Amino acid sequence: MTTVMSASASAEETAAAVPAPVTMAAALNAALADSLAADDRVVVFGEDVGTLGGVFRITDGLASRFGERRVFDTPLAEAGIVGTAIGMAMNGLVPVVEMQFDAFAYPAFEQVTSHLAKLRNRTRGRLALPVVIRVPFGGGIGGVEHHSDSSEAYYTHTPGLRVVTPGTPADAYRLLRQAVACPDPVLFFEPKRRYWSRETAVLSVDGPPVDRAVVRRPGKDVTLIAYGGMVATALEAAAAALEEGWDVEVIDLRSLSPFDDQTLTASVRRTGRAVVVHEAAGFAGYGAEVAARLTEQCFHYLEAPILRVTGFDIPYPPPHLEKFHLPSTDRILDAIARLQWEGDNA
Amino acid sequence: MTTVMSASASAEETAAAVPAPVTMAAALNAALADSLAADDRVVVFGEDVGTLGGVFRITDGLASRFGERRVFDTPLAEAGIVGTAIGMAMNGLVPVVEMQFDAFAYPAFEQVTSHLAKLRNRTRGRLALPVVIRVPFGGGIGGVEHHSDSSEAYYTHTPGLRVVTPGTPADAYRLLRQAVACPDPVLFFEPKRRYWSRETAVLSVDGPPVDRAVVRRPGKDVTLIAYGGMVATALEAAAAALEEGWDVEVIDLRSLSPFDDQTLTASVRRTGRAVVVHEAAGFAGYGAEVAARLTEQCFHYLEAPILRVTGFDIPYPPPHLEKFHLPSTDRILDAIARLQWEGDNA
Amino acid sequence: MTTLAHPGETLSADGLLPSAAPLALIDADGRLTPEAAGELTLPAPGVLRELHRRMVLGRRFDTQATALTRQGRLAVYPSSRGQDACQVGAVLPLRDSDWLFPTYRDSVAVVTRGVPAEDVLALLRGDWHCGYDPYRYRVAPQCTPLATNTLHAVGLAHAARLQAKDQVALVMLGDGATSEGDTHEALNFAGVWKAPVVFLVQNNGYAISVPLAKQTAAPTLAAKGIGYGIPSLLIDGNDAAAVYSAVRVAVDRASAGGGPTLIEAVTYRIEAHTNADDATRYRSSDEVSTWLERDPIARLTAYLSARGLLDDAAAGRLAAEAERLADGVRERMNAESTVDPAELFEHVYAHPTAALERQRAALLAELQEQEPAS
Amino acid sequence: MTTLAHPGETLSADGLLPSAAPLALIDADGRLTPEAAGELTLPAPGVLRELHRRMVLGRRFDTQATALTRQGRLAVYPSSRGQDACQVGAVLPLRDSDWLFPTYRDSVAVVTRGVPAEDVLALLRGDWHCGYDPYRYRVAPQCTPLATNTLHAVGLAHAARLQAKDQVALVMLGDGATSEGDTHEALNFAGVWKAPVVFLVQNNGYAISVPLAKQTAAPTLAAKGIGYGIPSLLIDGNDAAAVYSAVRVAVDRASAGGGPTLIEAVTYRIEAHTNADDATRYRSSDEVSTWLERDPIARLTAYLSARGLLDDAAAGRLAAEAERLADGVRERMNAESTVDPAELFEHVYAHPTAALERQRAALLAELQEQEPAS
Ligand SMILES: Cc1ncc(C[n+]2csc(CCOP(=O)(O)OP(=O)(O)O)c2C)c(N)n1
Ligand SMILES: Cc1ncc(C[n+]2csc(CCOP(=O)(O)OP(=O)(O)O)c2C)c(N)n1
Ligand SMILES: [Mg+2]
Ligand SMILES: [Mg+2]
Repeated sequence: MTTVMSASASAEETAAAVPAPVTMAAALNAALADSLAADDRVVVFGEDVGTLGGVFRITDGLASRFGERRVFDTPLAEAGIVGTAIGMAMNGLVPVVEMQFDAFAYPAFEQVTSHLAKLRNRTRGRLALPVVIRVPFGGGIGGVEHHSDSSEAYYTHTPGLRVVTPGTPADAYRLLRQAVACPDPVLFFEPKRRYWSRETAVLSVDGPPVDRAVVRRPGKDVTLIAYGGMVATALEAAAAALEEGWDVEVIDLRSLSPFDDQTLTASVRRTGRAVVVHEAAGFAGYGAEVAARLTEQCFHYLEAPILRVTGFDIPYPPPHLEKFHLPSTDRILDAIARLQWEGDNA
Repeated sequence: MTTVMSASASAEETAAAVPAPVTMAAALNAALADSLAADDRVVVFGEDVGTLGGVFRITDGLASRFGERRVFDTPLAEAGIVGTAIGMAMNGLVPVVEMQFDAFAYPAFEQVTSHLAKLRNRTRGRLALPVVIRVPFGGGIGGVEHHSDSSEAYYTHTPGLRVVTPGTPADAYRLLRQAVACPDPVLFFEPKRRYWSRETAVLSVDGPPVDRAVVRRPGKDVTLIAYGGMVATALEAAAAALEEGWDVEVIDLRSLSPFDDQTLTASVRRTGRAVVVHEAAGFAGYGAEVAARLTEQCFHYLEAPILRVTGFDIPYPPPHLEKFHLPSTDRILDAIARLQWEGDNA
Repeated sequence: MTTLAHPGETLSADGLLPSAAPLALIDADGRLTPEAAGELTLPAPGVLRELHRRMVLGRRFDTQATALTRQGRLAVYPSSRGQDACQVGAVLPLRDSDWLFPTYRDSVAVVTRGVPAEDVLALLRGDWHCGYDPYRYRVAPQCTPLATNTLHAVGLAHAARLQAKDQVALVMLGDGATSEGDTHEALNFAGVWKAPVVFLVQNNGYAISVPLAKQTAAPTLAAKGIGYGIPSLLIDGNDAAAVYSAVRVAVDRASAGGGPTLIEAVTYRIEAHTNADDATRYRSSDEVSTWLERDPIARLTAYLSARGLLDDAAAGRLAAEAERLADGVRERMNAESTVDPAELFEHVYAHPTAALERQRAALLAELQEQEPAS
Repeated sequence: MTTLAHPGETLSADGLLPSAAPLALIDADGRLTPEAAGELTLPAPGVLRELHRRMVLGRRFDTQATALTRQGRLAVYPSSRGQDACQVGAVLPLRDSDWLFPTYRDSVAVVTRGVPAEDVLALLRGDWHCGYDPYRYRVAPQCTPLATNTLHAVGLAHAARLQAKDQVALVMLGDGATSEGDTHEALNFAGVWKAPVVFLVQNNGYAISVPLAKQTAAPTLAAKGIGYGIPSLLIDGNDAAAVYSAVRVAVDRASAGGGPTLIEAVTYRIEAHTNADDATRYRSSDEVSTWLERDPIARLTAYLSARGLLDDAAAGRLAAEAERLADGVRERMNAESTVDPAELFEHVYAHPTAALERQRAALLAELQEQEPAS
C-alpha cells in the first residue's frame, strides 16, 4: 500500500508509472482515487469508508484527498446505503458504495433486486443507474461467522446486474475503473483473501473489457475455470498438474454476469475437459451455470462431465475448520484426475 | 374453496373424506387448518392473514376458527415477520408465516440467510427452527411488476433451508402438512397461477415424503423435469409430445432442496435425454443445478445435453407480455425436438 | 455530574413533536377553523381554486380508472378517492425543479404533476412498467415495494445538495409503509444529512385490511420524527388547504437548507384497497359513511362557494373539463394496446448482451413459426 | 371539527419521552446524585456489592481476552471495557426464566449470566460459532449481523405471552445498530404486541469509527421510543446502580404485562472496536482520558468503600478471585483446540441429507489419503 495508492497520484501519473509491486488493496484504492479524480460525478460512501478508510483500508486517504462531499461515512444501514445510492444516481451522481462484508449486504437485497437491477428496464431505459457496489467476499482469512460468505450466485441470477470479480491486482484496478465507468449497476466482488497479494504491474484501465474472460495460463488438456480468490489457487493447481502430466488451461472469468461464452466455449471445445472452481456452496451455485451452459454448447466435444470443485453445502465454517471447506489445489487435482483420461477404467 | 376448506373439518375428518374436487387454494387452507388443529404450537401470521384471510384467501376462516392468539395480522414488515418467527420458534412455537408475494420476501433476506438457515448449525444443533415461510411465487396471473417473481434459486443456494413446492392440490396439502411437521426451516413456494386449479382427491398427509420427487407420468423417451406451476405445463407438453411420437416421463421435483438424486438419476439413465423447465430466469437459475448435477451423474447415458426451458434473462415482464416470457408447451416441445434424436443431423 | 452526552446528542426535544391534534385550516363544513393552525397559513384564493379544480379533475380520473377495471381495461387500480386533498395538496407546492416520489396509490398526484393520464395508466393496464419519462416530469416511477422509495428520495435530495442544486424531493407513503425498515433508514439518513426531502405519510387508517391499531402503538405517526431529529406536522389530510400549506412550509424549509420534514396527513381511502379487494371483510359501512361526510372536495367547494370564489357557471365549466378528461382516458384505454415482444430484451442493460440477443432471436423465430399456423 | 384520528392513535405523547439528561444514582466520584433520578431506585447494598464484584470479574475476563488476541489465541475480541456497568447491570436483574440476547460486544454480559468463559470464547477462538447451549442459560447466540437479534427477542417475548409464560427478553444493541431497519421493525412489533421485551442500547458513541453525530440527528436515542408508543429511559451507562435499576423497572413492567421499554445507556468503549481496529484513526486520546475518569468500577468502589461496604480484605479476595478466573481462561485457551472436520456436515439439517453424507465421506477419504503423506 505504498507507491501506487499514494493519494496525490493522478490518473495519468498512475497509468504512466513503471511496473512496481502492488497489492490488490492498493490497486483498488488507486482505482477509486483515479475514478474520483477523473469524474466529478463519482462519490464513495458506506460504513467507515471516510475517516477510517474502510475496515480493509481500501478507501484509505480518499476522504482527506477528495473531501467529505465526495467520500463519506453513512449511518449503519445497508438498505439505506444502496437505496440512497439509487436516488443519487437518479440525480446525476455515480455512487461507488461499500458493503463491509458479504453477508452484511443481505439487508440491501430488496433494494438491489427490485430497484437497482430493474429500474432501467422498468422505465424503458430512461433511468440508468451507474452504481457500483463493492463487496469484499469469500473466506480464507480466519474470519468468524458471517465474515466469509460468497454470495455471488444470488446476484448473477438477477437480470439487470453485472457481476464482476478480479483475480489479480492489475485486474482489480482495471475492472473497478471499468465498473465505475459502466452505465449498468455492477456488483463488484473483491476476494478479501487476496487483498494483500502482490503483483508487479503497471496499473492501467486498458486491457480486456469488463465483460470478457481471460486465459491466465494456456494449456491443452483441461480447462480450469475460476474467479476471484480462486484464480490464484487454480494457477497453483495448474502448476502442480504439470508434474502429473496435465497441461491445464486456466481461465479467469472476471465477469460472472454476463458470461463470456465465446472465450469459454472455445477453450472447452479445444480441451474436451473442464473443471469449475468456487468457494461458495456447490448446490445451485454459480458453477452449476458454468457447467450446464458449457455442456450445452460443447456436448460433443466433452470427454467427461464438467466437474465442480466448490465449498461444501454447509454454512461457512468457523476459522479452525475453513481449510477443510475451501477448494484446495489437491481437491482440484483430484477433480482433474476424475476426468476420465484415456487408460482410466472409470 | 368449498367442502374441503370448511373451517370446521378436523384433521381426521379431512383425511377420511371421499374424493372430491378441490383447488390448490382450498387444499392449502385445509393443510393450515389441520396443522393448527393437530398441534397447539402452530401459529399462523403475516400481512392480512387474519381478518382478511390473506390476499389469496389461503388463510380464510382460520382466525375466526382458531382465534387471534393462533392466527394474526402483523405490522407491515417482512424482516419483522421472519425475525419474530425465529424468536417464537426459539420459544417452542411452530410459526407458519406468509410473504404476500415473492418479491416482498426480499426485505427478509438477511433474516432468512444469516439466521433462519444457519442457527441450527451455529449452535451445534441445539437450536432448531421449525419455521415455514409460505411464498406465493411465479407469474401467469397478469400481475403488475414485483408480483410475479420466481426466487427459488436464491433459497436453494442457501444451505440449511429446505425448499419445497407443490404441483397439484393433493400434494399442496400433503407437502404443507409435512413442511409444518419438519424440524428444519422450509421455504414453501406456492405456484399462484395454480391456486384455482382443481383436482379430485382425498387430502391426506400420507404419500411420498417431503424430500422425494415423484414421477407424474411415466415415459421412456425423455425425462421432463418440472416443479410448482410448471408441472401442469409439463404434463400438457407430454400429452402433446405423444402425438409427435415421444413418450415423455414427467417428474415433479417437489423438493428443490435437498434434491432427490435417486429418482432423477434413475429416470435420466433410462431415457438418456432430459429437459428442465422453470419460470425463473435461466441464468444461474435452479435448472442449472439440475442439468449440471444430472450430467455429472448420467454422463455416459446421455444422448444429448440436458436442455433448459426457462424464463428469459430479463426482469419479469408486464402483463401483456408475460405470455412471451413464460415457458409454454410449444417451447418445451421445441426443446424435446432439439435432443438429437436418431435421424437428426444436428 | 456534568451532563453526559456524545457529540451529536442535543438532549433537547424542543420543537420536534407534532401538535396534539391534526392541524386544519378549513373544517369539514367548509368553514375556517377557529383554532390556531400552527405554522400553517391559508393559501391565497387563486391557489385554493386551483386545489379545488385539480381535485375535481383528479377525482374524475380516479372514478374513470376504477370503472375501467370493471371493463377489464386495466389489470388493477388502487383508488385514492377520499385522499384527493393529499394527492393534489402534495403536488401543487412543488416547483418544477423538485421531484415527486409516488406509490401505486398516487396516480392522481402523478396526473396532477402533469403526466398524461394514459402514460400513468400504462403500468396498471399492463403494457409496460413505468409509462412515463421520470426526468421529463421529475416524477419517479410509482413504487410498489413498500417504503423503498423513501430512500430513493433521500438519495436524490442529498445528491442535489452535494451538487448545490435547489431541489426538494417529496416522497409519499402510507401508514402501513411506515412499519418497513426502509422508512426508518430513510428518515435517519435524511436527519443526519439534513437532506431537502419531505416525507408525506397518507395515514388512511389501513394497510389493505390491517388497521392502524395493529400497525403501530405510536400516539401518532408524526411522533416518529423526533426519533430522527426531524420536525413533524400532524395535519387533517382531507383539508387541501392544510396539506398545501404544510407541504409548502416543508418545501421552503428544505430549500432553505433546513432539512427534512415529516408530515402525517390523516385521511381515508373510500374505495377498497384495489378493485381486487373486498373491503367489507374488514371495515364497516358506518365507518365509510363517516368519512364520506369529510369529503375533501365538498368542503373546499363549500368554502369557495360561500366566498363567491366558485359560482355555478365555473362549477359547470369544471365539470365539463372533467368529463372531457374522462372521455380522453376512456378512449385511449379502449384502444387495443400495442406491445412489442422484442422489447422484452431491451432496457435490461445499456446494451443487450450477446445472450439476450440470442434469446430475442429465438423468440422472434418462434413467433414467425407460429404466424402461418394461426 | 372533532379530533381526527384513526383507532390506535391516541394523539397524546404523555409519559413517552425520556428525561432531559441521563439519569444516574451514583455519580462519577462515587457520591449519590443530588438530582431526582426519576423512576430509578438505589439497589440494596447486597446488590451493589454483587454489581461491583461482577464488574471486577468481568473486567478481568475482558482484559485477559484482549491479551489472548495478542498471543494469537483468539481470532478476534471486541472488548467491552468501559461498558462494564451495562454488561453487568443488564444481566443481574434478569430472572432465571428470562432470556438475554447479546451481541458480539457483550461477552462479559454472557459470562455474567453464568456461561463458562471458555464456552463464550469458542466463537472468538474459531472452534465453532456458538460455544454454549442457548437453552441451558437462556442466552441467545451472540449476534453479529447488527440489530437482527432485536427481532428474535421480540418474537421470543411474544411467544412467551402467547403461551402465558412469565418470561422477559432483554436485547442488547449498540448506537450504530439503532440505524438498521430491523431495530425499527422490532420496536414497532414490540409496541403493537406489548411484548415483554427490554431494549438496552449501549450508546458508546461510536460504530467502529463512525461517531454518533453521523449516526443520527435525534436528540437522544431514547427519544425514538415515542415513535413506537414505547416508554423510554435515558441513563448514565457507567453507573451500574442506574443500569441495574432501569433494567429492573423495565423487567418488572414487562413481566406485569406493561409491555416493552427502551433504555439508552450512555457509555464509552475504552478499547478499539476490536483488537484489529486502530482507534487512533478516529478519536483523540483526550476523549479517551475523559471517559477513563468516568470508570464504572472506580465509582462503585468509591461508593462502597465510603460506606464501609467494601474493605481492603474484601477487595483483596475479589482481586484473587479475578486472577483465578483469568488463570482458568488462559489455561483453557492455551490448550490446543480440538476440532473435528466431520462435524462440518452435522447440524445443517436435523438429519444429514444424502448429499451431505457423500460430501462427508469424500472429505474423510481425502484426509485419510493425506495422512500417510504427512
Ligand atoms: C415490501 C412490500 N410488502 C408487501 C406489499 C404488499 N402490499 C401492497 S400495498 C400493501 C398495504 C400498504 O398499506 P399503506 O402503506 O398503508 O398504503 P395504502 O395502500 O393504504 O395507500 C401491501 C401489504 C408490498 N407492496 N411491498
Ligand atoms: C448488518 C451488519 N452490517 C455491518 C456490520 C459490520 N459491523 C460490525 S460491528 C459494527 C459497528 C457497530 O456499532 P454499534 O452498533 O454502535 O456497536 P458497538 O460495536 O459500538 O458495540 C459494524 C459496522 C455488521 N456486523 N452487521
Ligand atoms: Mg394505508
Ligand atoms: Mg457503538
